[in-house]
Amino acid sequence: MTETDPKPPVSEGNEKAARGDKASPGKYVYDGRTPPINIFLHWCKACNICIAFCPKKVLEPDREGKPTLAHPEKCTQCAICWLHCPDFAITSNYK
Amino acid sequence: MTETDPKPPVSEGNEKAARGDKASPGKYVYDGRTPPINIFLHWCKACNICIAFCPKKVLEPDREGKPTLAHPEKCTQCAICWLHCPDFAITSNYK
Amino acid sequence: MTAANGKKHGKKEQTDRYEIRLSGSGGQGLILAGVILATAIGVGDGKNAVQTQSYGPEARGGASRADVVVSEQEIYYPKTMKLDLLLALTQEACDRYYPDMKEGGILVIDTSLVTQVPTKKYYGFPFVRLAREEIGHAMVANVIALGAIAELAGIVTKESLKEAVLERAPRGTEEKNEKALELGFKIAREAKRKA
Amino acid sequence: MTAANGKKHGKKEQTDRYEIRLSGSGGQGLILAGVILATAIGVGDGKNAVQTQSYGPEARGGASRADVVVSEQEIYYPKTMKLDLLLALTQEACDRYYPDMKEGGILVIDTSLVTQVPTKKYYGFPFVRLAREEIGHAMVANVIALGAIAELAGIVTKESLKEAVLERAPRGTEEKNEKALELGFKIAREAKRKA
Amino acid sequence: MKRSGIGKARLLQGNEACVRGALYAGVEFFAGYPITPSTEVAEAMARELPRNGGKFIQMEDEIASIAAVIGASNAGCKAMTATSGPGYSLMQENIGYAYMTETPCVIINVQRGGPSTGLPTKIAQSDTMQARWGTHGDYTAIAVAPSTVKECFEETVRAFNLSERFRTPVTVLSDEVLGHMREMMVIPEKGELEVTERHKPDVPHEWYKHFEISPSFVSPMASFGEGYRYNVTGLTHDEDGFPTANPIEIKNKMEKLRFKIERFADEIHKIRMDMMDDAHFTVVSYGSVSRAARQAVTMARERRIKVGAIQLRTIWPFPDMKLREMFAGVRKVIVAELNMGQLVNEIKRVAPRHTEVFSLARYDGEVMTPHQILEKIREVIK
Amino acid sequence: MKRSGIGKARLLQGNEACVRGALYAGVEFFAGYPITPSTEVAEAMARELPRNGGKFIQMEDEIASIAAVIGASNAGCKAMTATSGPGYSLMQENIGYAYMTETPCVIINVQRGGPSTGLPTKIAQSDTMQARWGTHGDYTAIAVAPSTVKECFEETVRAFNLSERFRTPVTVLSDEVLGHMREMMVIPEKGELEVTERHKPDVPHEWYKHFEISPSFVSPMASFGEGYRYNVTGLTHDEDGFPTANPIEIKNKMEKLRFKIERFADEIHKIRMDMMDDAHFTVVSYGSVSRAARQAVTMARERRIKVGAIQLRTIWPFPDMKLREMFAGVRKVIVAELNMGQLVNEIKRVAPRHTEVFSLARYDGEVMTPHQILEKIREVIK
Amino acid sequence: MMEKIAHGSDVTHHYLRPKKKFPNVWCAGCGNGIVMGALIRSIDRLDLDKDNVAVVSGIGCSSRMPVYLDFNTLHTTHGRALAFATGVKIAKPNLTVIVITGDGDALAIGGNHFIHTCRRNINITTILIDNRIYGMTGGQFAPTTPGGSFATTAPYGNYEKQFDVVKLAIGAGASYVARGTVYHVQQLEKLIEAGIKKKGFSVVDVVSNCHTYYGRFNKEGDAVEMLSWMKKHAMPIEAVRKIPPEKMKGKFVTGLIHEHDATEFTHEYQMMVDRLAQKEAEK
Amino acid sequence: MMEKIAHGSDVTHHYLRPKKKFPNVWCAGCGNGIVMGALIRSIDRLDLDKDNVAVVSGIGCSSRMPVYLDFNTLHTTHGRALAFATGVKIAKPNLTVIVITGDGDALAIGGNHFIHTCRRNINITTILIDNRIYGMTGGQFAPTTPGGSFATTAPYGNYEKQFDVVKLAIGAGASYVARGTVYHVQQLEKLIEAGIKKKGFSVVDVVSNCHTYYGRFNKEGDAVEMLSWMKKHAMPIEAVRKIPPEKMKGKFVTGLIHEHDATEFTHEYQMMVDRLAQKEAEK
Ligand SMILES: Cc1ncc(C[n+]2csc(CCOP(=O)(O)OP(=O)(O)O)c2C)c(N)n1
Ligand SMILES: Cc1ncc(C[n+]2csc(CCOP(=O)(O)OP(=O)(O)O)c2C)c(N)n1
Ligand code: SF4
Ligand code: SF4
Ligand code: SF4
Ligand code: SF4
Ligand code: SF4
Ligand code: SF4
Ligand SMILES: [Mg+2]
Ligand SMILES: [Mg+2]
Repeated sequence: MTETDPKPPVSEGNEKAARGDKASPGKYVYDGRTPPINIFLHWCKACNICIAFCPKKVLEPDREGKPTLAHPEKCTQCAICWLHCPDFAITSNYK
Repeated sequence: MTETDPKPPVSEGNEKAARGDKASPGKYVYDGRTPPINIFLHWCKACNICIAFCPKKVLEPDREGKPTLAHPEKCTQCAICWLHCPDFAITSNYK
Repeated sequence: MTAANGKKHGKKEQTDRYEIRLSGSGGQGLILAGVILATAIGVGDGKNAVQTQSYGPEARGGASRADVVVSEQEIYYPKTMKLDLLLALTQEACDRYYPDMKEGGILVIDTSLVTQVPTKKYYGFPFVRLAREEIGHAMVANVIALGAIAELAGIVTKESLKEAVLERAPRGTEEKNEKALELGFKIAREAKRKA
Repeated sequence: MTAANGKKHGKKEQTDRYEIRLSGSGGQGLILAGVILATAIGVGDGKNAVQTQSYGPEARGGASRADVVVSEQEIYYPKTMKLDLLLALTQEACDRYYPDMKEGGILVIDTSLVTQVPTKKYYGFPFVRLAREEIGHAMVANVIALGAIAELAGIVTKESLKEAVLERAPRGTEEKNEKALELGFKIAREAKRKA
Repeated sequence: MKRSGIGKARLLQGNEACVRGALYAGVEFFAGYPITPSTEVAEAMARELPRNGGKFIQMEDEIASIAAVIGASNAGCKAMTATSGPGYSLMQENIGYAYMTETPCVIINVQRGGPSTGLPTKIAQSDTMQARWGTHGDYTAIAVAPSTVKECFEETVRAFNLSERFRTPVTVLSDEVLGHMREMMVIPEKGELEVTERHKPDVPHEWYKHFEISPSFVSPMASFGEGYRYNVTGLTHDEDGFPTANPIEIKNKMEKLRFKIERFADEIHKIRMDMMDDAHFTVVSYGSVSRAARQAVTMARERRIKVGAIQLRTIWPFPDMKLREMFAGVRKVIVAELNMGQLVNEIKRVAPRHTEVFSLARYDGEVMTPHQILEKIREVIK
Repeated sequence: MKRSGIGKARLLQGNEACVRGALYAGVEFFAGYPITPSTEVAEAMARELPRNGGKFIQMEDEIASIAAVIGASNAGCKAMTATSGPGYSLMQENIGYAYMTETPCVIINVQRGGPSTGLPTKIAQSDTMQARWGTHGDYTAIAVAPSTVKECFEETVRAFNLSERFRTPVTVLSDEVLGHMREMMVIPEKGELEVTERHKPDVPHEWYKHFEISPSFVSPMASFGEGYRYNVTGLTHDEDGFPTANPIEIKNKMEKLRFKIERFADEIHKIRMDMMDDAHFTVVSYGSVSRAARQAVTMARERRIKVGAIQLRTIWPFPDMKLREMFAGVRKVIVAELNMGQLVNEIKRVAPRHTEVFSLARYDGEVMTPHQILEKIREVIK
Repeated sequence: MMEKIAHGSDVTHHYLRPKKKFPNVWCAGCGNGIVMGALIRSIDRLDLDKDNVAVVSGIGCSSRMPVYLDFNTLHTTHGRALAFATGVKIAKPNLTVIVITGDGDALAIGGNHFIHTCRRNINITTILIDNRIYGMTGGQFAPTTPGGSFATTAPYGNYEKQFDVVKLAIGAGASYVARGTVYHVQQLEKLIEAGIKKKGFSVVDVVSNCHTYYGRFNKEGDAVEMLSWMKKHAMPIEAVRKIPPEKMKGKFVTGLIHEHDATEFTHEYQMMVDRLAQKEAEK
Repeated sequence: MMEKIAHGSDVTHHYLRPKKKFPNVWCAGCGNGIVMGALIRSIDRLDLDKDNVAVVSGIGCSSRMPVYLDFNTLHTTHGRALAFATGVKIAKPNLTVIVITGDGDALAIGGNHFIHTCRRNINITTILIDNRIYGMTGGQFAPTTPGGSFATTAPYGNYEKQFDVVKLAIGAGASYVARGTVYHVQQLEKLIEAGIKKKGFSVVDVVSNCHTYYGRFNKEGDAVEMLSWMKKHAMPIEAVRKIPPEKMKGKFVTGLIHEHDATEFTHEYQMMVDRLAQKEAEK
């Protein structure tokens, strides 16, 4: 537990970068209106995974522990939240 | 099948030698009367193993294929015959 | 072979049968409450008590339910038939189980969670709020409820219930549990007086 | 539902039922002989034939036995009841199965292996010796025996038997097998004449 | 699939005849694990299937065998296995899965003496009740029992037909003597016997319900890879195949499993009667005992005893009504079985009041002889 | 072995009561594999046995569990396992081995809905017939069925006693509701209930026959490591335990398996009657349904219906004679079961002519209610 | 395609059952859902026709997965998924057969089918969700539960030894053996994808969290804590190969650990059939 | 002692059943009898009390052995010997428990118990008579039957892959894995002896001959020819370690191939019980 994070080659940072895609589509910038991600509260079970692992602290829990978009502007579309959501409750709006 | 016999360290030659027993009890010599080994014909199934593997060709098959002591004088009490008999049909007389 | 024919035929049996349901959602400690109640009645007061509960996906998900049947006599049918008392800690539980009540049965609800009560005759207490605010420990709402039920139904002695609660209380929480139970007795006593 | 009630009741059925046992020791090819015989009767002559045999440790060890039941009609009971013909290639087989014979049944033995015959009425042939000496192939003793049986029992046509033998003969041994069969016919014919 | 050796009289072993029957019925998949006295079925399948466009696999055990069979059946194959007592016991859990998932498959049980390892090379008919009650839970079983090599062929064909028609596992109860016996039979020409094909859905896949409750209770069955993408589960499920805890859906499912068979029991029953027209006494039997019974009855008729023989070719569902009718004029019934008395209990249950039921049970690993039955007939009619 | 918690009233789950009963009876070995709704038995055993000088092991599956239990029993331990439908099906082959080798052991089957995976958390009584006929071959089974938590305790003790006395596996048929229900019971003091110990041989080892055919048919049983060095095999064997193919020895063995139990059936039967003295109608039931039946009968008596209740605490061997006697004055019998009608067939078989038998079957995963039974009573008496 | 995968929404709707039974039965935060996501994305990347994919499972929390997936799905009996799947694959070799199983399902009751399927090298991809416990039945120890851990049937600490799934699979002859975690989802996706592509038997051992039982009994916390533990202690095989063994203490290897080439079972069968046909033709 | 072993006669009479059922059921020349001889001599060398030895087997020709042996003998159901033996051993840890099994019994139907017993490292010695066929049922292929070989269920040549027993046992965690042959009887005797001595699970894989089926179907001749083949192709591990791998072509390794130290199962259980007792005493 004391050893350092071995930094696995995937699953962190921008997904496309992790895949080594050649064409880099440029950084995502929040347009101030469209939320970067959608959260289907009905499917969400408030497990806290998305909130805990969002590297930019975009998400914060509501009273029931479900994620709310507290800082949409910080989102980088890194995909960590939706790839880890066990309940398919997050999708991205970045087209 | 064409390669040479790897000579496993045991199971061939005099058993005691194979075990590396320090006290060598000297060579067995047939006294001309007591047969070196006993064959219980009733248990013998004529599988031919003892006959085929006796290094001294002491044994020969009878009409039914069961071993007879054709050359008792050649026996060295090497134990191969009785150790391999699947039917416990051979015991040694060498005390 | 055993013949249990001793009892007179036709005799009305189990007129003292009393059926309780504790209902709400998982995590509210209702199964434990049911076990405590049954223990108090059975081990403490020496009556018969049977506790049953719902298993299955239902149990893993949201809803939770514990039933207790009490009687001086042998309890034949172990499940509830018509409830003498229903404790409902969620709206869903209240809606679902209210029809299972006997006429004249006692309905006890948590006023902070059950907002639409299907009858006017009921006892309402804010168990969860009380637990948080008065005892400082949200987890003892079930114990406050137990205290209230004991007072209202009168099928268990307070001593036995206290003993049973304390036996099950995690170490270090004994005092809070005792306080919660007393609070339950008190609020119900007051409510009864008012009623 | 099928009703096989067509046949008249009380009619004596299977008066033509004929039961044969080929017995001896494992390795004498008796099961194969049984199969050949049944095939000849069934496929060749178009009668009904059932072949059964002994399984189990008995079968793996020394003894070997094949039974054939023959009839023009449906064969109800497939096992033998009372043998019409017994072929015994070992003393043990002869001792064991002689009591299963019908009165007046035909006993056929190998004279070189069966030395104590329990009756005076029997046909004896040195099958194994004949096979070795006349045909030059010890393995065809069973075929010589089949030939003899065919001649003695008259329940199979020679043509069918020949065909069945040749069908089963390993490639290259057809001639020897045919010779063996003919030898069987011949020795039995002679014996019958003498008897 | 190519088929070989049709239409010619040949000497066949009972076990081989099952294989021929299966090929005739269109078997495409066999998975099994060797066990005496059923092994010849697997061995013949290993020879025949690869030459006939089918698949043979020897699995690691009987549990895996029946599992693979059920898997293959869901993938669209007519599929079967063969085994004997110990293997049949091991298969029970997954046979239950086949009942629940309504998966057609055929299991040939070549019976030997039990319980346990028992008597591997000796005859018995002691898995009769197990064929009805062997796995846990409720269901309705189909089991058929041949008595001749020809019937081995026919009953295997019938087992496939019933299995495909009712979407249910079917057991063929053979036995050691029958399995190993060689007898003449002519393999029927194509078309001579009915061959039932699986009833396929004709609705678009969005409408398809794999476990639809139709009037006949038997629903059409799509296969994997045919575009229907249904779910199959051993949990009690709704018509779509999704697990349910709803009492009404549960009840519907259970009744479907039962009535899809019971409603058509008449068409499943198959009974052979010999000399029953005027019989006051009858010998009821099944499997290879029926042959001894026929012989015994013939012998008794020679002695002017009015006895007939009833052979049950369908054991399960049990022909309650049919037998009750047949017993109308029958005073005494002997039930001859190679076990300690199994089916006799069913007959006692269904026999009308005027009919006395006697058990003739043999359980020493030997066959039932005509004389033994004859003796019992004489004893009983006294 | 140390025993804890005796003599004090306590609230126990049915599954826990089985464990307490087993400890009371002297259980020394448990092997099992978790399965709903029996898992609490294994869990309590895992807690209790290591503290009470016993051995607990969780095996890789149910087949291995019953195998280990039989192994331990032959090594001298009172041994048991617990499971539910799918596991019970898997155990069948080795349960047959226990019958054949006359190895005492106890199997608790906490029933759930079937067939197959079915309804893991819902009640059923649908393994009733399987407990009699689940494994291949012939044998005589013992199965008992409690209806209360106290009876869970008592029937487990009795199962051990019967098992040790008759050298045979015994099944306790519990169910999901009973297993999970909590109820008051006082654990009896030592000596209050009879505890049967294994009958050990007292002859020198050369004289010892592990499968001796004695007058009672039950032979004394030595254990591994006690100097007797006997052979145990699932092949049909002679008195010494060596495989046999001799028809007489086979017959003797088979009859031993049967008569060692049937001859003492009277002592195995256990039936509770409520309000049967003057009853013209009766409700026969077992397991937790009996509680609803008693309630219903009480309710019917209030309506002056002369109905009584019969609870079978012994299911197998089936109490043919006893029931026939009890039915002497009974015109109509309702058999209430949580299955599609299993034991009702047995009752039909044994019911005297004047007694009509009706089935009240429920199979939707829910309990049988007193009202449902009451309704059936009213329907039937019309 | 990449876009679609990255965004997930349409993938979800395409591969989950039309009558979606969501929220699913699993506990909040259970890794099973994460694996399901990785699976559908890998299938999507491979562009497989849904009609030609069969997903087979046994019994367990993990084995509930097929119910949600819009393929040909077979939810079988406990431990037997691989045997059923073998039947499916042999019957229709053109189907892509994927088995979802748990550590109890595959390695306890199903151990025999596991090793035999490895041995046969039949083209089935097995995703073994390894949460080191029997989740479905409420937390009994599994053959993978670490020694000393607590479980309802190991109330005094587990005294049994464990299988190393990877070693076992290799020992039994599997031709593709990989390990992933539910934290490292994208690695997992790729391991599954490569497993499906592999012509032969492939095992992807997925370290997952059952915080409800294993986590709770062993004070390993909730889903987040357990995923964090994976993040910390997983070591990709490429890295492992470069460091001295003592640095591996407390870590576990992930990635494609073993691969070899061997003829596939259904292919061998077909070759046998072809040889036979040729022989008959020659006659 | 050495003398006695060498001469065999009194050993035979001491360890075979008083009511000897000889000649035994096996075919003339079957290796099972040779293994039985090696077993009793190794037990004799260890000077074990017959009353404290339990021999457990499954079903198969090989598994018939216990019937002849004057110990506590348990001839169980097919494939389950190790599970029964586990019960015996745990119930009475002081018994020396030996399991006799065949390649079908242990590795086909019994594979799961085999790997789990390896994993648990329970002190049982398993003698696996590996004749590469199902002998008892008349010659169907086993999971050890070489590819291309013929068997009644492989009439066109076996297209399945094989287990390497040694690799499988090691992969599953066995702490002692050896291989002998029925030709090299004295090596076998020693391997069995050391296996019994080992505190933990030990497997002795014995290459044996079923000339009746395997030999006949595959033109490998009678017992003598098959034993000669073993003589030629066995290579002791000590020698193997010295030669380059290519020299191993066509050969197979014999001797003690793997051994490691690990706590034994019944010992671990007892430690758990002792810890518990201590805790209760401390209260
Ligand atoms: C034959 C049988 N035995 C036991 C069970 C009970 N059972 C269901 S799931 C399970 C264990 C599941 O463990 P695992 O495969 O690891 O799945 P998880 O729930 O942990 O995902 C058990 C023992 C069963 N359904 N069937
Ligand atoms: C449950 C079950 N399935 C199958 C059999 C049939 N059977 C008996 S022994 C055997 C194979 C034995 O092979 P192996 O263990 O290698 O022993 P061998 O005879 O070769 O020594 C089989 C399949 C059985 N007795 N029980
Ligand atoms: S996409 Fe990445 S940055 Fe944006 S909310 Fe999700 S986890 Fe946070
Ligand atoms: S990961 Fe999914 S289920 Fe968990 S809190 Fe976030 S949105 Fe909800
Ligand atoms: S002891 Fe050796 S030399 Fe003597 S007969 Fe036997 S094998 Fe031949
Ligand atoms: S080895 Fe034994 S059985 Fe074989 S021939 Fe020699 S004495 Fe006879
Ligand atoms: S019990 Fe464990 S494995 Fe099952 S759903 Fe919950 S967290 Fe997942
Ligand atoms: S069949 Fe094979 S294994 Fe069996 S006894 Fe004969 S030679 Fe030995
Ligand atoms: Mg798990
Ligand atoms: Mg073998």
